[in-house]
Amino acid sequence: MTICSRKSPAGGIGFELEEVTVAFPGKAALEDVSLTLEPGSTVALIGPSGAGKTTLLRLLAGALEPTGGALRDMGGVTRAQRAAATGFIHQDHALVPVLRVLQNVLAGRLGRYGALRGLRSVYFPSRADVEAVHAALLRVGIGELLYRRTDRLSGGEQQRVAIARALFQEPCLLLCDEPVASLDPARSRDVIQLLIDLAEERGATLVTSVHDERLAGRYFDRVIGLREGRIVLDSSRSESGQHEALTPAALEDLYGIVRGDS
Amino acid sequence: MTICSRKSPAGGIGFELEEVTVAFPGKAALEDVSLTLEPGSTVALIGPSGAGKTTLLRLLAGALEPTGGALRDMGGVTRAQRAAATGFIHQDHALVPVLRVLQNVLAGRLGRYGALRGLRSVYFPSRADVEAVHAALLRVGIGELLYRRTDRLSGGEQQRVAIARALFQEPCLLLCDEPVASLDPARSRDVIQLLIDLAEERGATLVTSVHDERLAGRYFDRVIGLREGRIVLDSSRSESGQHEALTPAALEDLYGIVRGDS
Amino acid sequence: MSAKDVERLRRARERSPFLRWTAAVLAGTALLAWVGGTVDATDLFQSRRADNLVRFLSVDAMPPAVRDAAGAEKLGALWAWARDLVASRYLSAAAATLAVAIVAAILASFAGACLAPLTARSGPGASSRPRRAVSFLARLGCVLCRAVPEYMLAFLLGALLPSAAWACILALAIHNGGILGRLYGETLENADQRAARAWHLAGAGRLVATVGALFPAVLPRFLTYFFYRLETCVRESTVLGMLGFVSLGHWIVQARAAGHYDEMLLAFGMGAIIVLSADLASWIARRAVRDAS
Amino acid sequence: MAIRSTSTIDAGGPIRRFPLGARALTLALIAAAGVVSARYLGLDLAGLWPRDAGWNLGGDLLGAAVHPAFGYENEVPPGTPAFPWRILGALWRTVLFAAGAMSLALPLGLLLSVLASDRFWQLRRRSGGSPAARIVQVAVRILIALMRSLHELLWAVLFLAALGLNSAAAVVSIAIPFAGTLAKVGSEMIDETSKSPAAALQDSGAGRWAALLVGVLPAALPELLSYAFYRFECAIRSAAVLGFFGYPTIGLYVAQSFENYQLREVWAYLYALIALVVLVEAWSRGVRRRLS
Amino acid sequence: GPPQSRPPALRITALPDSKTTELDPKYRLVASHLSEVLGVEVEYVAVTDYAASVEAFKNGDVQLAWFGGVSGVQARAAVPGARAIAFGTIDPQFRSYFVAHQGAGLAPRAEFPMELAGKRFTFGDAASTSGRVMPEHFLREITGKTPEEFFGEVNLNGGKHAIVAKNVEQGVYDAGVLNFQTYENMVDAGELDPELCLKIWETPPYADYNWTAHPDVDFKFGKGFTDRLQEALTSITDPVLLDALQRPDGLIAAQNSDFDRIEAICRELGIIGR
Ligand SMILES: Nc1ncnc2c1ncn2[C@@H]1O[C@H](COP(=O)(O)OP(=O)(O)OP(=O)(O)O)[C@@H](O)[C@H]1O
Ligand SMILES: Nc1ncnc2c1ncn2[C@@H]1O[C@H](COP(=O)(O)OP(=O)(O)OP(=O)(O)O)[C@@H](O)[C@H]1O
Ligand SMILES: [Mg+2]
Ligand SMILES: [Mg+2]
Ligand SMILES: O=P([O-])([O-])[O-]
Repeated sequence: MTICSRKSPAGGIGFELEEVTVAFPGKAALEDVSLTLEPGSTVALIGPSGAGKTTLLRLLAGALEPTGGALRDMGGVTRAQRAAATGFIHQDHALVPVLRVLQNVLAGRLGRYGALRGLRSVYFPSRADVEAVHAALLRVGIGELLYRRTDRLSGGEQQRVAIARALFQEPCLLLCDEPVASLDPARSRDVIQLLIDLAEERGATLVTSVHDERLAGRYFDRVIGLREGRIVLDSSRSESGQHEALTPAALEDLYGIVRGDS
Repeated sequence: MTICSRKSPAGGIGFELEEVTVAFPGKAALEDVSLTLEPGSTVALIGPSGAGKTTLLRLLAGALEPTGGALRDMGGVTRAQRAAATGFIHQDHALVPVLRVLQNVLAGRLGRYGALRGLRSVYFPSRADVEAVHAALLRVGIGELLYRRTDRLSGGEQQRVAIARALFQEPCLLLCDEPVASLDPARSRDVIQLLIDLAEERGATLVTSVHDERLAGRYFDRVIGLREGRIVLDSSRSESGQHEALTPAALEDLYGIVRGDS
Repeated sequence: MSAKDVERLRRARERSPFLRWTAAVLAGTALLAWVGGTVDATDLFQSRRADNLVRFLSVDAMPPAVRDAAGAEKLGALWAWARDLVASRYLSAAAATLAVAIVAAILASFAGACLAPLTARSGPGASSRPRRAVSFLARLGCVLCRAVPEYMLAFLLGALLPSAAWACILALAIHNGGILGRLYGETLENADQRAARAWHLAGAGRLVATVGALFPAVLPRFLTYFFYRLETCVRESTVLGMLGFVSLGHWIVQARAAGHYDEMLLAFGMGAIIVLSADLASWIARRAVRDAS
Repeated sequence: MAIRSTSTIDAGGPIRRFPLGARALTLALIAAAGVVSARYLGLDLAGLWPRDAGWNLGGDLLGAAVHPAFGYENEVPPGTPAFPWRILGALWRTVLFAAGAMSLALPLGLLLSVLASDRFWQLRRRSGGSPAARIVQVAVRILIALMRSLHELLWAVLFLAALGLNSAAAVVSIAIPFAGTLAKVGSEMIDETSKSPAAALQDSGAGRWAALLVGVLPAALPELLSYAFYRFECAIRSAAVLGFFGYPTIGLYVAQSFENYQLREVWAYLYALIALVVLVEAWSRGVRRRLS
Repeated sequence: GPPQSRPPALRITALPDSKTTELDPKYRLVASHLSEVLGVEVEYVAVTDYAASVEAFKNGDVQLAWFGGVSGVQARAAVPGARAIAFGTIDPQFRSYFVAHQGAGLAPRAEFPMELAGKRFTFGDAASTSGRVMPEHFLREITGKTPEEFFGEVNLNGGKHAIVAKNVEQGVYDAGVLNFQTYENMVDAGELDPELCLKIWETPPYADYNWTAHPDVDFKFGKGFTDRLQEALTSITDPVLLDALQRPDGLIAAQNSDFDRIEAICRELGIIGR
């Protein structure tokens, strides 16, 4: 059953970008990006460091406004509805350091409730909520850390708390900024698989930046390559289930490695 | 020419750990770790998240004291000499956010100078120092960020500033905590190669935690696997240049993936 | 199954009885203050108090010239009254008050910045034994300096020194030096230590690591505290009117003694203007520093 | 072997901007203000040398400091509590005045610090830049500044003249500037917390108040509470000084003994006050350690 | 507690012109005597400075107060219907002493010592009759100058009379002025060395201290209570009580018009009736 269908209030979130530019003082992080993201698709963003992946994700999350061009989201939901249905796993995790893991995960559902109910749900959670949080933590392998202070965790543990928060939120648009950077390969694969399963189960749209193009090609329907703020690669899974456009030459070009020069 | 030879003042830094334990309140991050690290060797630490990699690196850096067991460093240098010769690339980069990239890199050499000269070298650098910093930044591919404010950089750019700082420091012991977590695979390989070259060129000891066991096996003399604070894998490069102990079964055991467990 | 696990984890969670007791003791003390008879809040709500307030505002605080002026001229009379007082007395008194506060705050800040790396217990290399002893002594010094209220210090120093201005400055500088030593030290302690530790681990001396990696990061906070103490010094030099040097405090005492509450309030207002200006300066300075590279 | 860099700069070129500009300028301006002030006051170092008569008093004071009183120096009227009890009673009342003041200042200061912070108004996204929001914020900041602009003793003087003798007014006169200071420092602490947690909550639809109370305040709270605890220590000192105005805190007895030239009693009271402050300081450290 | 639960108490205060620790037991004694004679509860309220005593009277916190000349005038000007009811036999002829430190090179004399000009000088409390207002009045009358003009560096708020005496004795100031009675009491008690703190000039006499009653007392305790108060005060003969009142020779009835001259001086100096 796909929960995030076009008929659901916040369901089926997709985007149309038309020549979108995001310029910071002295630096254009995205330039003339045109792109259509179908609701329910799973998309990987790859590209060298500084290419604009984080910037694109923040744009989709509504955390940034384009400085040029047009961004439209498909589906007639309000901004608030969309936000409540958007899960964002940030590159720096964006956790509240002094709170317990439990509270940080519970905070994922704040968008659904009004202020009072939301606060109650974070600071005086129901037994059912605590168990749901525990379940989300178990899925990313850190069930034991439920009551630990978040700033005492290792890098990878913090990253998984951020992922658990997004799982707990049950979003229809899931944006992940290098969600597995601090994880070992086996756990990385599992987490990516988890995100894909979640998206498919719910019919959610998933956009993830990853550094490992093999992970991208193996798990995602669509792989978009960014370089210096521009799209230089856009590959969809073919009938055979392969990403034929992800050739070594294309990747060489994307990452722009020219050995030996300075 | 190996600069960091046993004869040089801070050269040839190695360690002997004897049943070392590091316990935090409620959690032992390292337990009964016994290990000899030869001066001049290149060592990769691998293992699942929370295994104790960061803790071991901090121990070697002298940032933590063992709560049990004994840690000896080989070579008769003073603590200050050793510190000046130790470069540490932190998992969270440990940069001063409000300073420029230039200053953050210059800080790498503070250990060599007295107080006044050190401060002068950071805030009023000589032309030669600025050029050396620029060269270090060029080696990691971010030469043009020389005068940017560090907190305005992308994740990968910040990571490379931290690496450049360690390069600029010209250390004899180089400790790197997931130095390529925020980098794409191509850049990751290059950075690891850079670190290896640097270590070999100078005769420095290199200890690096990495998540990608293929990177570890390909570039490092020795690969140590940690799990739940204990060493479960210790592989040295064989005559043939291969890590024969890094079998799929050993890795499976190390990362200990059992889906659905807690 | 999960419920059991959750319950086990909940039982094992880190908790601090110390903090709970602190909260309980403080709440209990505050409650006792209000209901125990030491502080009588009900008396504040007698009708007599309201009458007094009305009288104070309409009679005591009303400059005679304004009271006597006809409707439209009241504003002009108020302006003339204030201008004359400010020009003849309060402007120079305010300048003296500000000058005392500035000198005192600078001396205090200098002392505090020197003490801070000593008092901070978590700076690079802080765990060594001699370092802990130094830290303890520095803290003790700070506590002694600031435990005696500046009002009492000024009282004592005023009897010792020939220069009332110096007595005032020293009293403020000693007291505030103790406070800044602690606040600066605490800022260093709470500051993100990673960068400084990284420098120190890279071999930089403690001083260099502190000054180089920590001070730039904490400078805005240091400036916050400096200006906050400057303000405090202005406020305090305003009340130190008993030393016989012509500050705003002097005129406040004179006006109150003569029952000229209108003049007293004007002097209060002058003091408030200086404090507000210090606030503005603080805001500008911190913005400049924070936005600077 | 290196990674391609997209552009190069003239590495040997001059550093275009003085890296310390605004900092150096600010510090230089402060130093200049100090020099001008010292000139204006005509300060010279000779003024730091005690006058002849000062040496006598100074000697007496130091002598008394070494031998603080353990009982009353002179005969006291019958019914006066024993000296240690008087000290303890005075300290206890000092603490009560301070606790009463903080119980008003803390909630008020917390509320005002939120309303004065940039971070709170940024949480409103759309209306954050609206003139109405700006007006409220500026009004709150002015209110805070006004509360702080008068010393607690001056508030006490004002209440004494305008309302009359009343212990609650004395407590309120400490609470007003303290709430102002808490609000000011608190708003700065709130503004210095990391932006990303609250931003992340809002990205996922959390409202302004929820983002504030879950994403912002918890991060600022440990530092804020440890600062508030330090202010409690300051409130104790202020309550002590209120004794100079006749309230039954320890300052009253310091003033009386000084007036009677019973310097050894003065020191006994001062040492008691110092001991109290040191105790609160140790307590405060414990609190801070556990909060951070 | 709530005010209505207790019968009304007569609250009295006294100008803190000398050591508060000494005033406290004395006025408690006075309070208990008045309570006995008048049959109402009498409570002594301590205040710490002159202005505070006037404020307490104005704000209705006390109904009967022992004021100085000036503070009495201020209090009665602020509270219409307030009455001066008693003063000591010496109070109509009160004086101030100008005193100088031994080393200041000043000698006693009959006329105003003009060589005080430029000396470091301290007055008493800014609202004191004998420590500030009358000396300043005479100074202005004789020299035609304000204190600042005449002395240069001058402490206009030197505190209680005893502190002025001590400061001059120790040489913190070259000279000062205080209540003659305090000076003589301190010398008699051996608390002040008249050689070190030399009396150099005595002002002409003027009316000073007085007991002043608030008009509230007649409302609170019944018509004619003010007169009963006056009677109770002037009929005291017990030497212990008179000593507590600091008027060993006894109290006599007073009325507002006894202070007409000082009221005129206050008016002239802008202290009242601005
Ligand atoms: N200050 C601390 N207090 C309590 N527990 C801690 C503290 N620091 C680390 N730990 C715990 O110790 C364990 C080891 O941490 P460490 O940071 O060494 O892991 P790691 O191998 O670096 O993991 P990662 O790959 O996720 O960074 C973790 O479970 C962590 O939660
Ligand atoms: N606030 C800012 N001000 C100025 N420049 C910025 C700012 N944020 C990002 N940039 C610049 O924009 C570019 C793109 O940044 P972005 O964070 O999107 O890169 P990224 O693809 O996520 O890189 P990484 O993989 O290293 O995280 C970078 O060069 C960065 O320096
Ligand atoms: Mg990024
Ligand atoms: Mg780690
Ligand atoms: O009692 P005095 O007003 O004369 O000081």
